[in-house]
Amino acid sequence: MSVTNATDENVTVQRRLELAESPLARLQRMIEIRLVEDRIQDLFAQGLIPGTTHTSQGQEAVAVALGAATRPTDIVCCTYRGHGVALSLGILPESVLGEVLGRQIGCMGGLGGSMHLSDPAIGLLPTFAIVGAGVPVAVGAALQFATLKNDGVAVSVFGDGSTNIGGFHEGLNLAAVWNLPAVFLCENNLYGEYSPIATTTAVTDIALRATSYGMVADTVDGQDVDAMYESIRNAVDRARGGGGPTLIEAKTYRYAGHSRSDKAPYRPDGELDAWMKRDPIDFYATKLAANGELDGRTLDEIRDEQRSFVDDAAAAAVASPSGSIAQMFAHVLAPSGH
Amino acid sequence: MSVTNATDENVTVQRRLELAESPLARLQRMIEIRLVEDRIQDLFAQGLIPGTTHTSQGQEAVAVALGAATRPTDIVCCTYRGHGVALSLGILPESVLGEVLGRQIGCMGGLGGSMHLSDPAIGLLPTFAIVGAGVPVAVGAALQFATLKNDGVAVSVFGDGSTNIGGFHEGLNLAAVWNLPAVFLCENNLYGEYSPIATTTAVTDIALRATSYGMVADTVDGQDVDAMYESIRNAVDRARGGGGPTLIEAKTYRYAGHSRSDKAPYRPDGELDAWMKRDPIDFYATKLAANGELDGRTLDEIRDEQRSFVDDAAAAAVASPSGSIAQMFAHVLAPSGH
Amino acid sequence: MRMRMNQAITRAIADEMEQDPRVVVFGEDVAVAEGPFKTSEGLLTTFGPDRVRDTPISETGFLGAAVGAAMTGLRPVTEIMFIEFLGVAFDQVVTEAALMHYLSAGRFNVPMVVRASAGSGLGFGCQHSQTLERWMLGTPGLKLAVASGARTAYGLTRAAIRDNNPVVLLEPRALYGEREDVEPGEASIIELGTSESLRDGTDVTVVALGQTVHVALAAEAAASWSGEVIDLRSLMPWDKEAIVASAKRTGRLVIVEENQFTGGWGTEIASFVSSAAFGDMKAPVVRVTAPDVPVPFGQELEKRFLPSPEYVVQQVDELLATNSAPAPWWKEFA
Amino acid sequence: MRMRMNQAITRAIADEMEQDPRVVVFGEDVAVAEGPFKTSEGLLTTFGPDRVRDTPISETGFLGAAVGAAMTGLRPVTEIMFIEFLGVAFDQVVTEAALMHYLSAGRFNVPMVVRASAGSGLGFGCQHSQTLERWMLGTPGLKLAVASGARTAYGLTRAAIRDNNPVVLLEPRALYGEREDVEPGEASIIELGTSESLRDGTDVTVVALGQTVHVALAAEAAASWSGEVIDLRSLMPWDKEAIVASAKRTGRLVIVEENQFTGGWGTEIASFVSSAAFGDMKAPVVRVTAPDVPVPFGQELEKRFLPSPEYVVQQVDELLATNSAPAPWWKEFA
Ligand SMILES: Cc1ncc(C[n+]2csc(CCOP(=O)(O)OP(=O)(O)O)c2C)c(N)n1
Ligand SMILES: Cc1ncc(C[n+]2csc(CCOP(=O)(O)OP(=O)(O)O)c2C)c(N)n1
Ligand SMILES: [Mg+2]
Ligand SMILES: [Mg+2]
Repeated sequence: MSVTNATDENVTVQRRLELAESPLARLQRMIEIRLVEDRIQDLFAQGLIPGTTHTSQGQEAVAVALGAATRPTDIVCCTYRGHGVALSLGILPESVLGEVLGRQIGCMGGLGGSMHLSDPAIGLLPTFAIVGAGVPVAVGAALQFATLKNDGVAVSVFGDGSTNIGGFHEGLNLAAVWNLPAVFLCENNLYGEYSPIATTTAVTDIALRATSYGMVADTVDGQDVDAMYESIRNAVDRARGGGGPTLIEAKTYRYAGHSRSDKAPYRPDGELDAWMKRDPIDFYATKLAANGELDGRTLDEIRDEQRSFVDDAAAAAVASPSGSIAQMFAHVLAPSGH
Repeated sequence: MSVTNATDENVTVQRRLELAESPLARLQRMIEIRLVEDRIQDLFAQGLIPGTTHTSQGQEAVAVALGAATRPTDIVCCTYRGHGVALSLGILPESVLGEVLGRQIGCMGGLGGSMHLSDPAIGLLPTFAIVGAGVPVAVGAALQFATLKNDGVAVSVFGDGSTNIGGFHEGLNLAAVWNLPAVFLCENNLYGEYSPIATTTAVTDIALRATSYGMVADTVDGQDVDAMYESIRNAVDRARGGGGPTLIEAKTYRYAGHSRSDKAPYRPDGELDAWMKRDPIDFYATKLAANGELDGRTLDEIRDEQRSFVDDAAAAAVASPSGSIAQMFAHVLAPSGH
Repeated sequence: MRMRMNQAITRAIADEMEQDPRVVVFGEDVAVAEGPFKTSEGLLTTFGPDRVRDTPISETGFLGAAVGAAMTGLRPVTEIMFIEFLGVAFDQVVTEAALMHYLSAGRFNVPMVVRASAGSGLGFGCQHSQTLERWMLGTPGLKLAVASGARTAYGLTRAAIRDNNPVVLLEPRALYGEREDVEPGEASIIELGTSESLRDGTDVTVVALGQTVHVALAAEAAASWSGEVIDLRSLMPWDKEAIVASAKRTGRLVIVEENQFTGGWGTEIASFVSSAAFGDMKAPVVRVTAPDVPVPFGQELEKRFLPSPEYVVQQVDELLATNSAPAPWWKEFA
Repeated sequence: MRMRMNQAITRAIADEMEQDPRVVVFGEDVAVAEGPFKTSEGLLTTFGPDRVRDTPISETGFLGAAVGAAMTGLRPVTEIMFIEFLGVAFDQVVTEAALMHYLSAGRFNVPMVVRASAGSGLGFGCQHSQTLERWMLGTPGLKLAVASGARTAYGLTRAAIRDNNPVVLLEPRALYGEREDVEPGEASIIELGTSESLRDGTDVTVVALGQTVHVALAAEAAASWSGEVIDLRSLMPWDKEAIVASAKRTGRLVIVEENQFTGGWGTEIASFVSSAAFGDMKAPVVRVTAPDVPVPFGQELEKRFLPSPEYVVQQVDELLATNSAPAPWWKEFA
């Protein structure tokens, strides 16, 4: 595959639809996400990326299952840890890498940065940098679907730590009271920034919190892309059918620290290794290989394809110019009137 | 009883301690609260009270049980619907009426008004006019008790509608994570302003929400002062003993509208009557009479005593001058330094 | 047509809802109860429960929902009962709604309105009586307007609903029951960012906003001087051209504000005009404001908080007499 | 003693904790991880888990807890990681903490500190790079100060902890790693409300705050003119006497701000001084600020956002040459 123009909607939508159709595409996308996240860390090391970034190695199955189980016409509100979700929903690697680098090829022209990825073509609202802020916003997107009577679904993706903030509580209650087509997808990776979940959260099984909203809950192995797909698909179908919102807790893990500077000294010895033994990519590759669904290729061949794809994307991103001064002023206010 | 100087701490503390000792005092205080609330409505009708006010007729048992089950050295954070709680904790009727009227005899000199009653002598923080704001503040008072290692307890009093706001969620989680000596007392009177609970709240049994915080919960008949006393007393003892926080749901009802102008048209026919049949004052008076605990007096005699007490208080309040211009500037900032 | 300000607001919302099915209304007790201040009378009956909704007491929840609904195709009109309540949901307006257009490189719009009652005069105490323009003023991506009565409320409300940006609209609570002539219709829509000159005058320019517009008009009517009284109407954007031009013409600018002296909205106007009209000013810009104290409870004291017409007259008299800034009434107390 | 600003803050907190057992610290990752910006290194080890606590991601929860703890006997020092996060808990600071002393007729104090990192320059994007003094400015019952480096951070932090009122203390994030000489001890405590003159000068008064203090100093050093450079240090209260006196002396006032032009903290200063020194000003007050846009991501653009020393020099040169207000660099774009 060669790098495609980030502005071509069909390409991003196409990338999204692939996931619904083909298990192999899901494996490829998980590998792509892993490679892009690793690449972002390299680019940091080279001092090419300003500020901070939050990578999602280890959580690829959740992101890819989300892309596979939803439609480009659905709406997703994700967090600053959103590179994987953005790629899964269809955004091209050069748009993600370009944005993280602050280049014009980035999905918002390089003026947002790592924490703010977006593309209306596949329903991704600008990812949220304020913890919990995206939860009620997703409820609003669900309200729009319900009000305009089309069968869209809004998905809010957030972490375990975010379930301690007011916006989470208000958002879930509102979605339940109005019986809206919303799915609340919690990536429980056991830490909020540097704090282990038990030090900040009265219940470590987030799914329990559905009780406060009389909401259906599901707890899933976040490292198993098929299990995640099943769970999200059920919740999305229920929502589309008028069955109301669902809270899904994905038990997962982030391999890297919270953000670039974090070496994660707070993790108990062996915890990371234990989780890596259940790596979502290896796990799924083995499964597909066993079922002969690798399309005749070896895992290495697939990895190499993805690597060259991501290499080309990174090259295009690095080659792209930085945002222009005119851009600073371009989108502060929308043109008035209807 | 004659009207006593509102600035005399001993009197307010004494009024508080009476409740712990004598069932008759509890009955008298419930009657006092009812009469003060009725009086406030009269004064409104006479156009003597600016703004708005939120009365608590029907919820007297919750307020009086709270005063009886806690100590003057404990801390209470209550809401704008706080006249009853203020009186129960020991504040004199003339201080409450005076504040509602905006007179200098008021517990904050007449510059706060109906929604802001306070007295450090009996541990009442200024009552909160912003829904939910008092919940985390009570958690902070509990944190102080835990940190300074004395055996105080902080109680947060709030309504059913307040359990849909973020501060409730954040406050309960924080108290649970830090295992603080706090009691969360929800007065579930079935309405938040003009909205029936089911239209705004995903679960109508508020006690269910304790699940999100792994917190002990108790559901109580809010019209039975003895049952309320039992429940609050258990929670307070658990907190003092280091057993952590409790969520209590008092099933109760407000006889009047939400605030002065509200005629409560949203209530189904007969609902009010049904609740009045279980009036907390009549209920308790009958019980005490049966046990011969009315001290040889009839209920009418007791009512008359309280009425003259409240009459004197009202007279004193109305006679008191309005706040002075100097007061406007007196307490904006505290003197600096330790 | 004579109508109260709350009726004019209701009518403005209804007129927009008629024309545009994407316009929806939600907030606490705005549907069945038709609004704590009766600013949505009949809307539920006319437009139904899908478009007119009561919310839980969850300002972050329903303002966040407005952001998401606006970005995906609705045009929500939300109500914050008292502007102070925005404090529990501030992030959704100033950090989310205001920045989503920018953060999508212009590909998402956020056409939402946050209506809020504001101001003193009704005895609600210090946490329910402020105007708080200062909370929003300066936020990139946000618009901010303030009604001064039924007519401007109608025109600004319709303009706010049609705007493709988040707009905060403040409604002086004390004016909900006041009647004015309003001609419902397109012609009465008021472009955000424009001010209105209500009196011609030569000695001084008097800029007011919301409730103080009536204070300024009463003062001008009673005074010996002749002032150009301008209703600013919008704060973001605000009508720099008109205010600077008038200040240059009269050589004097007096700003009448309901808020405390420090950090009030008038500092933005005074700061800008003082520089833009530097050479043309005969006297320093004067801000007639409340003192730096919380809004007191109690009728007499609360009345003292809001500048009175008499006080404005006295301040301007002194300004004209001395061409230097008069001391505020509270000097002795501060 | 040479120390980085984050070390000076840690030291100031530790010095107060030593002296006063009521001082406690809490916030997100301030205990075990010793602060996202290492502003609490060693505090947990030294003072233990009762006095130094990590909180959930619950700004309303832990700021509300600070209010309750402060009212009942503790002196909490809380940390808001990025000042924007105050948006989810704004009510607890401006409506609860600030008004509880007043609402208890002076019988409760609220001695709490809200420390927050602020400002641009590190590439965090538009929701993590503002200074936002405007959110707090004007709130009765609240104090507000801004550190400009290790020395002022030490002095202001200790003063804030000792103050009996709620104090918001902004710390320019870009300066945490910068070293200055600090003499720990009582003598280095800086009274809130006082400014500091860092350079004498005759042609113009240059008032700066936080990160722009260094911009102003660099400009003055490079310029042909002689300016009195003043670090304002506190915004609530602010040092009216010193600033007005200096402006009267030089006849010119330039305010260097990190925030957007509209509604920035400089409007308060410019508005007040323009009137108070009206007769003595040779030229209009000039505010050198960022444009009215969100803080952009991307190194070059973000650098353009914050006024540079060169830009300040150019603006003052033009002011001195013309005695009228120069146009800002972004005029062509706005
Ligand atoms: C309101 C708010 N408070 C604090 C932060 C700083 N912060 C950013 S990410 C984060 C941790 C979030 O943890 P979690 O929700 O578990 O998501 P994860 O990072 O683990 O994916 C924190 C505290 C923020 N961005 N917004
Ligand atoms: C943040 C906030 N939102 C809205 C209000 C307006 N308001 C005051 S009381 C109230 C209803 C509260 O209901 P509930 O918690 O059940 O208490 P109750 O009045 O029934 O005792 C509302 C919506 C407020 N004061 N604060
Ligand atoms: Mg996490
Ligand atoms: Mg209720």
